Amino acid sequence: MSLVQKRTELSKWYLPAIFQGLGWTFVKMVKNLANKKQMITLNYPEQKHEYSPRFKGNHVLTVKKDGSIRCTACMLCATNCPAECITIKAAEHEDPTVEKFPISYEIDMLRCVFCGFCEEACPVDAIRMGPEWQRPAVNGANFVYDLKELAYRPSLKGGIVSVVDETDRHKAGI
Amino acid sequence: MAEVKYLSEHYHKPEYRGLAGYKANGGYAMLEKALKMQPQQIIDEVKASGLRGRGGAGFPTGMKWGFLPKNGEPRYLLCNADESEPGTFKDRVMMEKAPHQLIEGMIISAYAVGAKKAYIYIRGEYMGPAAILEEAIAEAKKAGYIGKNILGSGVDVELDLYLGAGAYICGEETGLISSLEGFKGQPKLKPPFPAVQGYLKKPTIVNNVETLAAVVNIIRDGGQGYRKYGTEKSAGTKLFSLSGAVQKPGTYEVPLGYKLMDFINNECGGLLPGRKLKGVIPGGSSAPILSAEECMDATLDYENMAAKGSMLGSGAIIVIDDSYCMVDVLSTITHFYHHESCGQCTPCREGTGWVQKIVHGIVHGNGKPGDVDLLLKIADNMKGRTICALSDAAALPVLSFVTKYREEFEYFIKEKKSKVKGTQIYAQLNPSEMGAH
Amino acid sequence: MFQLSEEGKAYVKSELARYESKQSAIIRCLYRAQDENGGWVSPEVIEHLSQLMDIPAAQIDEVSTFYTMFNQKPVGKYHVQVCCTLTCGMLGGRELTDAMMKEAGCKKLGDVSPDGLFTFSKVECLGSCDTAPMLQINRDPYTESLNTEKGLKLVRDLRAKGGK
Amino acid sequence: MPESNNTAAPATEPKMLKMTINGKEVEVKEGTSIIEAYSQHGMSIAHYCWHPGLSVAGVCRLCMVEIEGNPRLQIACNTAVTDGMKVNNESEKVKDAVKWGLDFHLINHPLDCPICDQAGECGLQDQYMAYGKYTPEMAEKKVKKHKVVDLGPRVVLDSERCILCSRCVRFTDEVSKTNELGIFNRGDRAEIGTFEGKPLDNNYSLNTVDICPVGALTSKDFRFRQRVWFLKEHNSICTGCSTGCNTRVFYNKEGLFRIKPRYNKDINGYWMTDTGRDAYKFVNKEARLLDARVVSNGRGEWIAPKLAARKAGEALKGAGKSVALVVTGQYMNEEYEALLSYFKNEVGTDRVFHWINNPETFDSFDGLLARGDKNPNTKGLLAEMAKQGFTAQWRELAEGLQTGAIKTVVVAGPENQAVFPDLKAKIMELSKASKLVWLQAGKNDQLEALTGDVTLIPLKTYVEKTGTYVNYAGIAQKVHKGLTVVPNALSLVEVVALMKGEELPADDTYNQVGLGRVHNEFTMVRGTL
Repeated sequence: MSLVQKRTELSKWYLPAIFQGLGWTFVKMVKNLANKKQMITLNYPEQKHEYSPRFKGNHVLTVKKDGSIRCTACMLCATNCPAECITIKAAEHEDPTVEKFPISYEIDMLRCVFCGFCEEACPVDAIRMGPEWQRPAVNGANFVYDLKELAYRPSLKGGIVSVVDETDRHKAGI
Repeated sequence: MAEVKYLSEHYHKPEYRGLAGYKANGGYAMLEKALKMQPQQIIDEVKASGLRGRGGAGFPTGMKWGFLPKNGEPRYLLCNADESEPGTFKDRVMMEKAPHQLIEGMIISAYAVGAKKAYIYIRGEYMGPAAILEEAIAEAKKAGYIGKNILGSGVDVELDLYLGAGAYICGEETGLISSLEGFKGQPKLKPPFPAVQGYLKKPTIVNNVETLAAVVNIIRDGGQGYRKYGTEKSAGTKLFSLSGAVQKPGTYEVPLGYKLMDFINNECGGLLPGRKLKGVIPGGSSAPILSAEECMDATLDYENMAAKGSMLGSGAIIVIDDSYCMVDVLSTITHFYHHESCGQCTPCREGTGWVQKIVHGIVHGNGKPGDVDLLLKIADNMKGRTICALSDAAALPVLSFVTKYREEFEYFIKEKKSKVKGTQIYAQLNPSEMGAH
Repeated sequence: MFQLSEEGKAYVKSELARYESKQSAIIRCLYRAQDENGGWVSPEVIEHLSQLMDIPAAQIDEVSTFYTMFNQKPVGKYHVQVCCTLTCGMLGGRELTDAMMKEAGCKKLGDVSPDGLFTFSKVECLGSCDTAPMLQINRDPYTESLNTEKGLKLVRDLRAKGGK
Repeated sequence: MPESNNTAAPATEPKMLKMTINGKEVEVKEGTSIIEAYSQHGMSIAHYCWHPGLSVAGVCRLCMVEIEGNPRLQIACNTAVTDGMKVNNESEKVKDAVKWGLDFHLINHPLDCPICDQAGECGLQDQYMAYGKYTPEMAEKKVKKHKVVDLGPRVVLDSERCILCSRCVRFTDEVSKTNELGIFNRGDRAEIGTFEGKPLDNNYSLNTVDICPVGALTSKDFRFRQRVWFLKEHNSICTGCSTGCNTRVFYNKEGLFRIKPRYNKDINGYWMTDTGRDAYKFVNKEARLLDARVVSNGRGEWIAPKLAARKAGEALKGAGKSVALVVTGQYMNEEYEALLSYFKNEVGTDRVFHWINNPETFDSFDGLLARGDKNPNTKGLLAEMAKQGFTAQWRELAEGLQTGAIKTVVVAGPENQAVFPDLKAKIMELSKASKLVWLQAGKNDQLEALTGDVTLIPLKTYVEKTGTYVNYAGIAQKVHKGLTVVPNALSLVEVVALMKGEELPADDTYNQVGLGRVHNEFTMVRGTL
């Protein structure tokens, strides 16, 4: 919201407004020096801002208990994605109880708007929006994350296990 | 009114099974008399007698024969000896004791409806009666009662025996016809009804063993003579198969209209000592159960049973006393229908499976509070939604058991054990684990 | 490869001509083939019948898997079928089966006992509820009015008779 | 017999019956069932086992309707219409019945939608949207059956998804008459299947995949390749053989994915052959000639097709009898008209030869749809050749090449190379000519390896151009341009115009295939810095 102030006589002289601003900054500087802990500046990268668990950062493809990819390549995330940045290629799995799995799963991070629609659309909790988001890369091509990157990158330490696991569901007979 | 030996007059004589013994006791005389009459005369006689189908539906036989179209198409007469309704064993007794009575009845009926070919469809498990019938047919053929130009009357009727292979569904008219044609015994769509287009798409009449046997006596005593037993609307006598918690279970022939309780206490020696009546299934497992109070004034005829909300059905009376747990009884019935559903129509194929799983769930102590109402809803939505009446037959016991013995079901769900002490619980069997078949 | 005996083939020929349509003979030919194949209908049996009767194999297989009296698994010499529906079930058909199975050494229904003599099946109503509980062995006439010890005695007699 | 003015309506004119469907007054022929009346008037009614091309089974029990004066709900597929019948399937009672009927279908149905190919066009999903319960009451164990059963070379079965509507069994009994499929066992253990030794392997097996309302039968060729809601549909004609079955071609930015039949009463009914369904493979980019190729004195280079056509035109102008034209029956009437009149008038040759691909099995017919003549427009070509008066026999071409009388050979080659067994031999034979101009849609390594004076010009396939095919029975069917797979391919009409030296109107490349953004181009470009 912008406050449009009437032009006063004093503001015409330009310098007083400058010094008013500098004064305000000077006051803040003295306060901070006096009380370092209150300072809101973070010394990045040693101190990082704590985001809420709901933070929507880089995607994570979850895995089953046995470590294999949980996604069944049902294309619902690719359908629901407004930026159309998910490309999946499905293939036949030799185990008849699994039947279908993604042979390639790519998200184009530069196109992704991090809206989380894919997370909502996924019926089996195969994709989630993780906490990390600061992942630099040298050129554009590296921003297209593939299956290995999304599910087994080092920071995931072997893959996040999905909450919806097929094997229990099959055993329960549902 | 008490037990009467009208059809089963000579059943106690062992020689009655052979051709000679049968003829000695007045056998095949009625055939000669019938062959001299006009076919329409015989049909009128049967109509006048008020004979109703003894297999289960109780449809007036005369009217059923009247549905046959008058075109010159060849037609068939089939005898439904499939008898797989739990609790029913009267046809087996008739076929073992008096095969020729059935043969004579069939030849007369075939002549009446103008059928050149007649088949007896007998269930696969009845190997004993089948052998007896096979032998009787051979004897009758040799004696000239079956085949071309019977007794010189110019009428020719071929009679043959067809063996089933174990399917309750083949007791249903069109299921029997499909099985006779060599396919799976799955009922056919109606319309067209069998009387118009049945076996091999030709007009077909399907009658129960007892109905056809009764035709012999109708010819002997005439339509009015047949009415000396039974009530005005349910004429004649009927063979009842008594089983369950009675002293002397067995097959008894009583006139229709006979009081149920007198029948149980007099002929069948009453309940086992120290037991109290809990309910009676009057007409085979598909008939809704009558609670103890309803049995007191029930009489064995089609109208009274219908008034009580049940059916006379195949006349299989199963007496249940207080030592039975109703949930366990229902679990065997639902298991039977789930095993016997032919799987053609979805409501019956899936509905019987669902109902069986719920009831077995209750019996094994993992029933859920909403199960009782769910059972009623499923059963209600299975009725009247399929090609044949098996879905209704599966739904009716569930509806009657759950409404009339609701507290036993709710007790079982809450307490996880039966209200009746000492009920043995058995492993849940789904049909594919029942054995070698 | 399963082959019917000569009389078997003659029987099938006569059955084919007996009824109006060829398919009607399937049930009796399956009975005959099952008896000659040691009590169960194997895919070879169906293949052989299909060639012999010139009926598509799928139709014969449909009929054999639809009806309960054609066994889909090998069975012992005595295929004991105990009725467990309604009245028989209430009057102890199920205890009888469990007791006889333990005696004959079959763990599960449909298994062949170690000595190859017995297979147990629970079947639906056999139409003899007045003499409950009762059973049928293979396709012979019924054995009726049993109780647990009569059942055990039956198993021992059969084992003695069949054991030789 | 004098013409008697019989008053009775002639036997062929069926009596029309009046009935009301959901309050709308309609008229139907006598003997139609209620469900046919519904489909004829475009009214929606839930059904699975009824199919207009098959017999009535009446087992899914969903097409319940309420008939006035009849207390019980009747199934619409088996109840015939009587005069003045009032039918309604929107009342509460019917909706509840269908809701429960659908629920009975779903209680043993597996939760396979994520991995099922039929998702998006599945009968259960559609009806669930309309009649679903949304509060499932089934908490018991579902019946477990066989998954991923190999029924035959082209069809995969999943028994758990099957709702036992018996459409496929009726299809193999009534249409393909091969009786491979049957329903085995009984009750809810029943399963569709084939007998061990006899797989589902006839030329119409993929029709069972079309008519299967659920994902029980899936096609191996299309398995997991694309989700159906990513595909667009285009009505076309199958060019696999001369029957000319009406088809629907499914495509999107990555190319064509599958072909399904489209109902046409007098040509193919509801069905289509399996070989016809492969008629999309030669249209996709990877099987196509993308650019023109000119080989002169040993050096071959890829140039723009328009330029190559103009150059070939100059070489042919007024060449007279030394030019021979070889034509296959794979093109459209309009193309033949342009091509043959150009060769007759401008080039002035009468050496036009009709290349028949399989002479021995040319007139075979399998009794249902598949014809031996594998070209969609043989009739059109023969008519055009007769009109232009070309009667050259094939041996004249061989002699001409021998004696050198024929210097240049122009070939309108096969669009669908799979049905030309003698293609290799013909290429060897025709490459003897001093100058060869080969017009073809599909890529062919042997052609590209030819030395000597060869010009290859890429052509459009049947989905990329508008024209008419004439099938074996002489029925002309118009095909419209649905998409562009190879942007700079030409149709024969365009080639002839270029050969005459005319300019082409700008071709609108709508539905362009192949430009699909597999990756974000922007990042790719920056990637090279």
